[in-house]
Amino acid sequence: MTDLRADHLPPSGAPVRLWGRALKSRSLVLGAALTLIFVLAALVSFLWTPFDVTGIDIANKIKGPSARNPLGTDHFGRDILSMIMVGARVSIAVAFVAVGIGMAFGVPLGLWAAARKGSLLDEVIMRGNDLVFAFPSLVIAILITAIFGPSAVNAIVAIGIFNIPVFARLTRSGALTLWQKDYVLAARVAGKGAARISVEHILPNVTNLLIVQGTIQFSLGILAEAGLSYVGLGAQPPTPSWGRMLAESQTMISFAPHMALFPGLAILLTVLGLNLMGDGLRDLFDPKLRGRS
Amino acid sequence: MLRYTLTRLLSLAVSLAVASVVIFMAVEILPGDPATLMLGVNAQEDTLAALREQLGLNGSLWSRYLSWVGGMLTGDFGTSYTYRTPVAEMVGERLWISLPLAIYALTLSTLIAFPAGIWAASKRGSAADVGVMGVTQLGVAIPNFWFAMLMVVVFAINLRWFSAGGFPGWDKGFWLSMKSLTLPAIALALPQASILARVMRSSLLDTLSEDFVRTARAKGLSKRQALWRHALRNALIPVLTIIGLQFSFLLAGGIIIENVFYLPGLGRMIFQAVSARDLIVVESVVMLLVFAVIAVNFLVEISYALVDPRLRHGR
Amino acid sequence: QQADITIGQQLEPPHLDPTSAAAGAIDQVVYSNIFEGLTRFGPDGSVGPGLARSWDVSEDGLTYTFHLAEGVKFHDGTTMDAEDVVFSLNRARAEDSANAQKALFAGITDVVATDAATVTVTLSNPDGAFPFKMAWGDAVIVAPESIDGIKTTPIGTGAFMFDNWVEGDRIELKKNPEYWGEPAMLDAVTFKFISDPTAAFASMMAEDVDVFAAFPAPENLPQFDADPRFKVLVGSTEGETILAINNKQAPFDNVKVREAVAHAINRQEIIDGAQFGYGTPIGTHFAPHNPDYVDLTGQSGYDPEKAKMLLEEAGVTLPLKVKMTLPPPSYARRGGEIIAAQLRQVGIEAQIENVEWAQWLEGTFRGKDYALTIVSHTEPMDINIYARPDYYFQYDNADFQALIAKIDVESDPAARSEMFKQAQQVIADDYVNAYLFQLPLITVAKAGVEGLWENAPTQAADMTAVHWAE
Amino acid sequence: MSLLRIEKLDLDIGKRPILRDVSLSVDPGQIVGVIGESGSGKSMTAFTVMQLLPEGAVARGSVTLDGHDILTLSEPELCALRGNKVGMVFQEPMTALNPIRSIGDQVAETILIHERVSKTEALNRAREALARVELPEDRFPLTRYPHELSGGQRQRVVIAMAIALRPKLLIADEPTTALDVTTQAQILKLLERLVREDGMGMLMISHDLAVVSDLADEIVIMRSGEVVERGPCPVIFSALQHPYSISLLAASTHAPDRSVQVEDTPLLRVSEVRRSYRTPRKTLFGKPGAFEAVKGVSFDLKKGESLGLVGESGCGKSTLTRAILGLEEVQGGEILLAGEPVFTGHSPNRDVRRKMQVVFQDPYGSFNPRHRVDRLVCEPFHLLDTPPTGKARDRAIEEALTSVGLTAADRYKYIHEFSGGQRQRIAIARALIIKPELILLDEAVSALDVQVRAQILDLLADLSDQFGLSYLFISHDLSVVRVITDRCLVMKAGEIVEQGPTEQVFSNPQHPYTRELIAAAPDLPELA
Ligand SMILES: Nc1ncnc2c1ncn2[C@@H]1O[C@H](COP(=O)(O)OP(=O)(O)OP(=O)(O)O)[C@@H](O)[C@H]1O
Ligand SMILES: Nc1ncnc2c1ncn2[C@@H]1O[C@H](COP(=O)(O)OP(=O)(O)OP(=O)(O)O)[C@@H](O)[C@H]1O
Ligand SMILES: [Mg+2]
Ligand SMILES: [Mg+2]
Ligand code: NI
Repeated sequence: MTDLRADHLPPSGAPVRLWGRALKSRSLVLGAALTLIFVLAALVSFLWTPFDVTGIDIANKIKGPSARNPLGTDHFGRDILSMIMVGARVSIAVAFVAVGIGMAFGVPLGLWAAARKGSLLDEVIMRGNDLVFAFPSLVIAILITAIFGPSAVNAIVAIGIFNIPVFARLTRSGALTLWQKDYVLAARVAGKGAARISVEHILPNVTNLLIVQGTIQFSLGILAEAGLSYVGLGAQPPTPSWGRMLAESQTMISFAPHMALFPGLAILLTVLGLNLMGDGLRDLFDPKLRGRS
Repeated sequence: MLRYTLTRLLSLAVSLAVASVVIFMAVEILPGDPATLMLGVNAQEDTLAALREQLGLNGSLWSRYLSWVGGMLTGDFGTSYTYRTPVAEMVGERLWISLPLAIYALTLSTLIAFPAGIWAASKRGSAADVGVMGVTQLGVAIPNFWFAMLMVVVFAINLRWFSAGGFPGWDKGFWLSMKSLTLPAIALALPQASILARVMRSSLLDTLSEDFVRTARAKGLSKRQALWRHALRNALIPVLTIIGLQFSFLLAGGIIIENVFYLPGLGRMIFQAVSARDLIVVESVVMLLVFAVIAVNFLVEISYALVDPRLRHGR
Repeated sequence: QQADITIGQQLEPPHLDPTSAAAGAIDQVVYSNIFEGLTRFGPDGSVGPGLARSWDVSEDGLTYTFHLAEGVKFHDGTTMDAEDVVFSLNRARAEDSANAQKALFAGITDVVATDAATVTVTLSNPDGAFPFKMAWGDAVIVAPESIDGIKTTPIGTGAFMFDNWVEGDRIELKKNPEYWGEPAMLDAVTFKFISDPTAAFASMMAEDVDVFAAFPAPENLPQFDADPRFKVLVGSTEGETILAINNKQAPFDNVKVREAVAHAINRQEIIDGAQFGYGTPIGTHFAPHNPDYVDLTGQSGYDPEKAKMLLEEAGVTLPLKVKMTLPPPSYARRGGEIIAAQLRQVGIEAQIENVEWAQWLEGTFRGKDYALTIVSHTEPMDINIYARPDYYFQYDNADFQALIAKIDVESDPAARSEMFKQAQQVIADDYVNAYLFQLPLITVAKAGVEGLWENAPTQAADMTAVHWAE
Repeated sequence: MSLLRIEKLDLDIGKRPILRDVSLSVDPGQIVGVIGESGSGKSMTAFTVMQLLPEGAVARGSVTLDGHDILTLSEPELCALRGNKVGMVFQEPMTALNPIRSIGDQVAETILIHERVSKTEALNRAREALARVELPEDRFPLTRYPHELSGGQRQRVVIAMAIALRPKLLIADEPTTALDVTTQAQILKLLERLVREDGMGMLMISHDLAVVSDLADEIVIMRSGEVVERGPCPVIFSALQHPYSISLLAASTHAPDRSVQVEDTPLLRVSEVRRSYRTPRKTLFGKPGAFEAVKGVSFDLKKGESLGLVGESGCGKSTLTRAILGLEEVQGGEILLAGEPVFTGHSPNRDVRRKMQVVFQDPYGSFNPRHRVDRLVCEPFHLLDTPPTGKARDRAIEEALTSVGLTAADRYKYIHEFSGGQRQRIAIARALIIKPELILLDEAVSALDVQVRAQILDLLADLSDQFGLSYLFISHDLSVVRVITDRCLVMKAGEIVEQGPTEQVFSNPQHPYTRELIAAAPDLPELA
């Protein structure tokens, strides 16, 4: 007879309390706010930007922040604020789709492996994951873009591939503990098959894990996209991208630091926001881990 | 232990075999002809054909794969198309920069992360904890190449404490070489240290809340003693995993940083080899890196067994 | 007195044999430092005596007799004589030769060592430019004894000898004490390879290198100019930077459309935006510093209205979407963005595709799968490429081809000059490509370095006369 | 003077009051038993004495141990006390030991912390301590690691650590809760022996009245942070004052009324069932081994009968349950329900499955936390070819919920809004909804407090009367099996060693193992 009352997972079906707690979490609120700013900037950029980001205005090149251009202009006289807004679009889209790819392939694989734990299939899936992990990601990204040409789409693929094992592992380990649960046994007693159980019982209960990891992968995706763009393998001009803005500003950093400062800060703050949000969400979903990581 | 090791070794071999096929195929479909690149725009068709023959680019897929793999097994990694020197030699030279850099960065990150993580965990919830965690949040979020750029501006261009990049060579003196690796190592170590500190802290908090720590406290150990004697070693497993991952990442992942500091390391060699279509170099070096990662993971797993007696006796 | 120097350059040579690869980085290191040819380029682009102290041309222009310098030794101690010249030229023109500029030797029918110090070359056609051709890095004299190791340990006759190569980082040369001519003024030269423009700037600023040849970031020049520690040398190169047009691809097969492109482009804006003001506008494929140069920039002046009109006349439906491939150098990447913006003003949507050199060579240059591309043609006197209909811009004009054929066999300087001018006019009239600017050679050096080449008639960093000021 | 005296102890964690006005005392050589339901503050009382409280805990009042006022001592002084003057044994032996240090090391550490002795000397004394807890060195060398020991043996190591320095007070917080009855009996005997030998005082915490009453000289009953009753044992049982203690005692001995007619037709027939698991290969290329968890088990369960199955942890009870439910294929034998096999070919037989349902032990893990009660309860409908929909479904849900004593409105709630007992009711409702003939109860009441347990037992008795249900009642708790079953099977290491009518098995056990089991089970004192 054991005491099972202590510290049980909080019920996920209490939306009101969840919101209440969410608003109290400092890192969650701060993180969500930062993320929101950039998401909003990206959304607004579809409708309006202070200046046309493809419009080149050499006469106005490399101007520091001013009333006209709050964040200054770049070496082609483009407005940096506008570019950061449109760049947010690219960064967020690339990271988002890459996470989507990771989840779309990783989650089913993880569920499948967990449902057949110990089988050859499980072994193959997990070893396959290890193998993907073993490849140096940036090198593979370089190869992919060398084969298919640099573009935002290929950056997505390159980043997405490395998200697959992350989600597959997470899902599998989460699912494995869930498969031990009595309610899964109950579902089996009710004659439900592995596929059905995976969808009905396992998947909904790993979503918290997935959301938390998703935010973290999202932030890593933004960093990765910036890195790829920085070496010229990301979105192609004239589409602005934060990483490329940094690369282009690099030679000018000593006399036009604003060109490097603002895109760098944009990356930093977005990633920071997402990480804080991820931490906050983890605490929210799993109070046992509060303040752990 | 032996069984454990053998099983791991077997799956290691299978992984490597699969990896070799994947790499070979990927490199095969790389567009761009090395011969054209070497001879430039005015080259004539017959000259190109002669060069291709020389480079051994004309054999069948299968025979080229076999000779590549066969060569590697006997320690022959082929000859670079562009440099015309054995790949093994080139790798050897580059490794003398990449490896020390990786070790340097890893040492730095460990030296920063361990105390920070342990301190934060032991002062959980205090201002120190919040402060350390805040800094690591920043460290994780900062793009390391941007950080590197800022460091170059400050320390190399303005203060002139360090050179802006490049590598003098070990023969020019150990300290001089270490000095030139310092900024790159810091740039690489910062995000890694942040991640490691966070993992260290959370893993330590996990073990600190384990029953056996309470048992230790009931024996009369102070908090510090319980942490050092009981929690720390148990907390090490996830930390080891991360260190393993980081090491393999650092070995190849410094590409961008190597570019910023123009260090002739392995990462930059691949980068250049890809753009020069030096296929054999790309293949062999990527394979080598994959091998390194798998081998490091293997060592990490073996070291788990050293830390944790439960693994020593076979699972 | 400092007697060594460190030179930064962007590209590292793949190997050190200038006679079997196109890489300019090889010449940059070895040309006239390690290897010498029969003739050589001077700093102003003129062709002067090299290992051949003088030469005679027969009446019919078909036979060249070169008189070699005496007492020349290779760095390994073997003597350089007529046999080595025969070997070198025959090797370059052989069936299985891997020489990247094999065309230079195409006119040779025979090479004979008349005696130890005399070589007679027989040509199939008279060729006034033969001494010029022999000045190229691809035509340097090598020895059969050391040919096997040439790629890693080059053995030449120059004022410097190869010392050490740390791959990926640097190549070191040292003074050749037994040099046959005027000895080098430095004891050692280190070429350091710094591909990244930022790193180039930083290394200069941190004084890690003394000279940076072909400095890649013109945006930083004002800072060097303002800094008394440094000086900036702006010279000219043979690099005509052009927006190449695929003349066979519709609608660019219509000269009106090409003319429209030419008028849509604002050269000054490109020079300001991509080159930070460094570069001379050109209106045809010819180097402005050449005495035969004709300034035709007015013919393709910036006039977007005219461009629009021409497009309308040509019946092009706008917006016109075309592919523009851009190789890695910053003049192409930056210039491409500006040109794309300018073309957009007249209704042409140029879709940028950034490619590496390998892809550019395969897809654009050989595959001709492009509409527009930007590249700098750095070979000297290369207007003759317009006579090759299979060349990547696929310009096929029989009259022009005939004209070039005539130039090739003409040895009267005045007549040649006249014909060159004519050729420039033809391609400008046909708007084969849009001509942008002549690529400048920007050298940044410590204030005390003297004797550097200001211009680059060929890719070279001739260090023989370089020294530190007293 | 008493060894430990707790007076007017109040404890808050954060802002939450945990203990209120707790007073108790332990004299040298005395065993004081503390009992109470889960969450009543037993452990917190113990931790207050050790000063190992969770962060944010504030204690007021006084706690005097051997003349020291614990609440005013500094941390170093407390460290000097812990393990030296007072030792503690915990509930969960599986996690109480550091998995990566050898047992000798861990026991020796207690000595090294408090006394300036050499490592060898400490190890010698650790060897002695381990011998005292009946882990002689020849069979249990000091270099063993915890994972190489069973639960009972680990608990002995923990005890060795606690008594290595012969402390004056030993605190044992549910030291046997996680152990089998037979092991429990051994550990309790060991503790008693050590206390008597050393003249230690012992604070013995348990939620099981029977365990404490066997052992304790004095008993303290707690409820929601307060001491409700205190007195010498066993006198106290006959003079209980507080209504809570009275109901607690009543619940512990509660036997539900059952009046079901057992028919003579066998409902479930298990014959010669074998179930083996594959074990990992011993060598890399060797054959995988096999472990027989169930070795040829045969029995019948009659219609309307409540059949008990008792046995120690790991003897194969759950494995057998899964086999009966048709969740896993068996390697031999046959399982027939109402004459039909649960397995036809290699797939489970849906027709047969419909006739039986199951209730599991853990009321918290048995439900998907994301579903509402109605959806949870309906899950077995999946077995029906034409599950009821709309109104019929609603009616079925309501019926099931009301028959287990919940209300129809509860169907809209989520599972976290229910207590453990209520959850177990919902689990029963889920089992009932497709009107099965047989319900398997795998430790269905083991996780519940006594009073809740009594209610659930009543409910089960009620339902079998009402619906003519048959039960296969699996438990390691003999007292529960005794009151709810008609017939009983005793299982050991995958085999049924004894079966017969429950009363007969209990009063006149035949097999030595059964006898051992019954002897080990703690009893409440016979009350006047
Ligand atoms: N770390 C903690 N933080 C806050 N409250 C706690 C903590 N640990 C226990 N509690 C609360 O203190 C109260 C008393 O808990 P305690 O562990 O003493 O109960 P118990 O009587 O030992 O129960 P059990 O029989 O289940 O072990 C409970 O209400 C519990 O929720
Ligand atoms: N999936 C499995 N693989 C291998 N062995 C198993 C597996 N499941 C159970 N066993 C072993 O079979 C034996 C019987 O296990 P089972 O769970 O049936 O015991 P139990 O009597 O229900 O015990 P408890 O009272 O602890 O629940 C145990 O020794 C256990 O270790
Ligand atoms: Mg307790
Ligand atoms: Mg069980
Ligand atoms: Ni040219």
